[in-house]
Amino acid sequence: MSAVAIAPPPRTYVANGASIWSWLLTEDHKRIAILYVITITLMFFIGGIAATVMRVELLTPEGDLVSSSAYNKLFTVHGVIMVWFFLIPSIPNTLGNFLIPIMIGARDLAFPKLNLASWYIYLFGAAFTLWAVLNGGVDTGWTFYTPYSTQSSTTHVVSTTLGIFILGFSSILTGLNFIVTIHTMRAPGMTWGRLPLFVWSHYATSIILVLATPVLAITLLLVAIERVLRVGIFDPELGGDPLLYQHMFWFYSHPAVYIMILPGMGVVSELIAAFAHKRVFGYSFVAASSIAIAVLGFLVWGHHMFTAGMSVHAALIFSLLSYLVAIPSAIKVFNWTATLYGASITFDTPLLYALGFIGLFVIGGLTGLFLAALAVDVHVQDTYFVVAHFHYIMVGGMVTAYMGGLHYWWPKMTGRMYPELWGKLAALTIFLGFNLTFFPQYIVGYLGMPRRYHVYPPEYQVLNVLSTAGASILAVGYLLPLIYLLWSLRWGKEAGPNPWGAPGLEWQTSSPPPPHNFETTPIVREPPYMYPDRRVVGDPSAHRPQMRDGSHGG
Amino acid sequence: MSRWLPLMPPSAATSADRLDALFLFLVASSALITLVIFACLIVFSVKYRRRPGNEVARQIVGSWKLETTWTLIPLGLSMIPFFWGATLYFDLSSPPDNALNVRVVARQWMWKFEHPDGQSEIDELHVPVGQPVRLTMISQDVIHSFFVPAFRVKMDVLPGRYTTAWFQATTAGRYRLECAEFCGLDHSRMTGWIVVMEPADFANWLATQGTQSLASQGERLFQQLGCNGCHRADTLARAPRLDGLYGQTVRLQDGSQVLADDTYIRTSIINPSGQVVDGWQPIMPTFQGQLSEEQLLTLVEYIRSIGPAPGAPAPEPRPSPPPRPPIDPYGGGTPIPSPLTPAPLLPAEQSPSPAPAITGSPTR
Amino acid sequence: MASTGIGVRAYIVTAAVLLVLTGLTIGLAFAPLGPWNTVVALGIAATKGLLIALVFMHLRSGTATTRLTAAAGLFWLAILLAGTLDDVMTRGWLPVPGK
Amino acid sequence: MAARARSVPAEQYDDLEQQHRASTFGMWVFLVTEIMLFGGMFTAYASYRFLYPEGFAEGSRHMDLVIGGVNTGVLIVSSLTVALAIHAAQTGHRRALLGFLGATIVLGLLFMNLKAVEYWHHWQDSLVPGLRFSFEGPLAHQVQLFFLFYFIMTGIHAVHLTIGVSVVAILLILAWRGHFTPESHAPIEVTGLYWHFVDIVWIFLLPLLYLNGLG
Repeated sequence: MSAVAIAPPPRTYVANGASIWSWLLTEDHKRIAILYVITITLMFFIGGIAATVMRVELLTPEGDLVSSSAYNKLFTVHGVIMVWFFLIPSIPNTLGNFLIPIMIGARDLAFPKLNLASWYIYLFGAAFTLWAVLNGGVDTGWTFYTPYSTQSSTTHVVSTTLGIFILGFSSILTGLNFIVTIHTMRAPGMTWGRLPLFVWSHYATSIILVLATPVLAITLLLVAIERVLRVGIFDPELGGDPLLYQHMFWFYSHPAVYIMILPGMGVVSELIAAFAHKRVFGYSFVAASSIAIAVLGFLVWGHHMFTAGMSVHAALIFSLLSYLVAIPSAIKVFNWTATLYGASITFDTPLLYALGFIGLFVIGGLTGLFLAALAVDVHVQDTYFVVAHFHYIMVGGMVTAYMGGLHYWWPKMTGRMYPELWGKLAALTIFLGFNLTFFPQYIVGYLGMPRRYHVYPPEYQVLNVLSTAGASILAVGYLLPLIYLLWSLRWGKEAGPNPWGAPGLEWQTSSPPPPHNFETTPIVREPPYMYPDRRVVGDPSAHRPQMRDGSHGG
Repeated sequence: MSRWLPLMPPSAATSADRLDALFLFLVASSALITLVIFACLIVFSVKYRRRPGNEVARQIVGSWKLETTWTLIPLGLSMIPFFWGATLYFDLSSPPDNALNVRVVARQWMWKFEHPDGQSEIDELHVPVGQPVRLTMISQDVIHSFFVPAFRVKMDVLPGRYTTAWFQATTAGRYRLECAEFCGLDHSRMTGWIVVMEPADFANWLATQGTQSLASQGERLFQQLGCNGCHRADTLARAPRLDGLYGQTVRLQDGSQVLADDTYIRTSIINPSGQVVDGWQPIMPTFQGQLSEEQLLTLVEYIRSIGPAPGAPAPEPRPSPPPRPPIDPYGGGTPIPSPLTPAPLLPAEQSPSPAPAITGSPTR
Repeated sequence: MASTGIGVRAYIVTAAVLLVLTGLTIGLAFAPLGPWNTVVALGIAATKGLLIALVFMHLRSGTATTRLTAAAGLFWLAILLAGTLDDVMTRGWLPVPGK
Repeated sequence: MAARARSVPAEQYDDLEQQHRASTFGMWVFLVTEIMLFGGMFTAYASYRFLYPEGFAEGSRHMDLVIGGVNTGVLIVSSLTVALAIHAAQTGHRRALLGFLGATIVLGLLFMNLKAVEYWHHWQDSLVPGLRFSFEGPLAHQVQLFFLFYFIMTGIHAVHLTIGVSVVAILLILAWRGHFTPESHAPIEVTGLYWHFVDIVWIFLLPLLYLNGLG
């Protein structure tokens, strides 16, 4: 606060124009991030409503609330909206957009106009998809498996896939922008070894965005062509191979899972460091494991196809490779845990989310190993076991990290503190509600309940009721932050530039930051996370670790 | 507990017990890892919370030793479920030779099963205890998936291509069959039952269902379509002989060799020019769209029935016969002969008999 | 602006070589080489692509980052091709339909 | 028309050097996405060519090798003119720059015209899947698959070339207005990278689509 009191009140990016056009035509990465926050929140609640109706329907084994056709459209809408219009852009386009230039000491991303364009492309793609949803929906599931999507479905497949095709360009431009920015826009002294882990994980995410999304684009284009022209690209009647579609789809969609978790890992690395008040243990291993995930993540898509009629040879190879990709994730978990050793931990809301993330990610990740084990996958593939697994990663992982990151950087983005008590209450509600929703799904999946079932055998009911009960708690958990965060915009306590006492560059500028992030370009002189060391306490000027454990240097 | 809140599905096949062992191993080891990590998180959180005397953290950069340890040990350990799972998967992919061969046709939204002797069932499959059952499956429309939780068996059923699954039931009873690949409107109602019976009961059940065998249905269709006009033993043959073919290796025009299995035979019927046998002209018309999957299955079953006797020595690749087919009877693209095409040149009773002594030797 | 170190002459010579290679690949396509036709044609195409990248696109004088980027594109394309064809080409290795 | 040289970097950059590095590197990253976009089609093509060698060879024999060959030459020469245009921009020869950009546009349009003629022949031969396709004989499905990939791959290539010609046309106008200097001409270099990439794609399309099944 003292810094703010001495300097004249800084002009913030928020105050930099108040008209609607100053927002809609802005090239400021921070304002674009806010635009994304608003749009993806909207999308999250659209997808959430679909999920809610589904969970209520599944209270009883009979299909008594909605028709089969409506149910099929509901899970498709839920999947399409949540995957492409919420999860993929969630952390990168909001927190990433806001923070990457600040964290590396740049005035903006390398291509600000492209950044704005990618938001409009996102809107355009969303418009296509929502048009399809409002005009009768689409019922193929988010995977658009052929030949159902090309020959059998009578719903709006083409406009939905075109919506996703368009959205893909938004993803590509965002990834391209991040990569170029991280390569060329770093402040003096900001070497690769000094990049915050949040930036490293976004760099890895961007690699996937740039390399995988074009394949999805061409695949969905082929589906649309087959459907419109009534020709056989994947249709076996005309010599096509439906498995080829699955290969090309999962070449994108498996790495896309890492698009949906890597940024969350980056957030958690920051949160653990900030509230342990400690350097991240094994910085270079955590950074390198992000890149390893980005590369290895491309080698394992076949494990979605073990029961699909793929050759046994390919299945064996993909299974082996699938185990490899688990290792870098494990490295991250071990390093986060080790970071807590010898720390000085304060339990603010963001840390609760971070700890929740680690717990849920461990469960979700380990059950991923079940799916990589060929014979086990045969039994649980396409059942609720898979549904539970990827919700542990995507909701338990990514959404939890997003909530944690949003709370941690909320004071930076808005200049206001959220109410701490409500924050903790919401974090706890989400954790409990989440586990009650999705843990029973592991069991019901192993029992043999296939996913995308509108009616189901009565012996699965008890577990489904538990799951629905959990979902209602979870819904409350997600509504709470929406309310108190909005409340804090007006009535929240002024945050000041650095409410957490964190050393990152984003905390060295005012809250909210000025339009070009820094008054003068910062010069970086030390590695990230340089918190005070107990062994030099009493000497406030020396914040460097005096002793190095092991031979590994930061 | 178990009836009100079941935790494991019933186990009614050899594959189920073997899989549960691996599954429980994974559950136990995952639980152990989870507990260790959670214990560390909780202990560290309590012990290193900020309090008087612990206002400042002890900065640790990292440790190569620890990093190497927790990279290599998980990598090594993960090879256990890989090899274990891969072995089971390989067995699940390799049906035994003595398996009962049941043909499965899936379509939106029903299952049709055909026993070797022609008994057919819809949404219900009767099988005996203790006998391996091999399913050769195909779909008439979109992708479905044959899933019996009690057997831990699942296999996608594709249009245009055969896939295989097998199981050996261990306990009599009724077990759920579910479609596990989303296939449209009534996907969740595309369910049925696998009825496992004691062998004697099964034999009784089969007897009450009596019907014409699949192979003989196929034989009749073979003649109706006029296939035997070209696929014949004498010098008028314009196409390779089919007796003794099944399970042999065939040399194709481009020099490659293929195994004459169900897929090959089906493909050769609907797309004859795709795999032209060495020494023959690509004159056969396509039967794509002319035959239902059930009809194709009967033809495949017929050609299988006139294959070499089980246990016959594996012969050399079938040689190409010297006489070249003189004419192209259809001129390429002419419509296929209707079932009313006159007089198959080979009388039915002279059609190749299954006796291996006459037809099994490919060297003739 | 960093000089590319490539002169007009180099461009013209490269273009001439590319044209010659085009003629060569078309001519060789009629040679009865069996499966080697494809190998030869793709080999020549790869040579031409490499020439364009090195000379016209200045990869020869480019930074390590640029080269790494170009190599990454090819590497990931190889992953996509290898993984997909690994399935397509090994179907039917087990004597069971669909395996 | 007053010369309006742009020698000030955009506000997020420190200097022109950084801006130039960012835009060149950005284009390379974009080209990697293009590799993957075409790569998806190449993968599908490769799978089907492996499954249906006869049909794909048969389809290839229906290609017009003269147009395909001439078009390859046209694109190679256009790559040369683009490279020379960049050279002219670097050395500040405005008239040469205008000439080479103009030549590039002409060659691009020539390619597209020849391509249109070829498409028209396929239309007359009823070889356009989904719109006008009739192929007699047992290989019909396979040949149709070949032509599907032919039209999708060359079609997307043509879309890329159209974009390229449009961008070069804009550059021509800007160059005419004296927008570029030896210090600041990144747009020309970046467009050149794109143009060369489109050329490389065609160099692979030629053997895959035209030169199969002739030997």
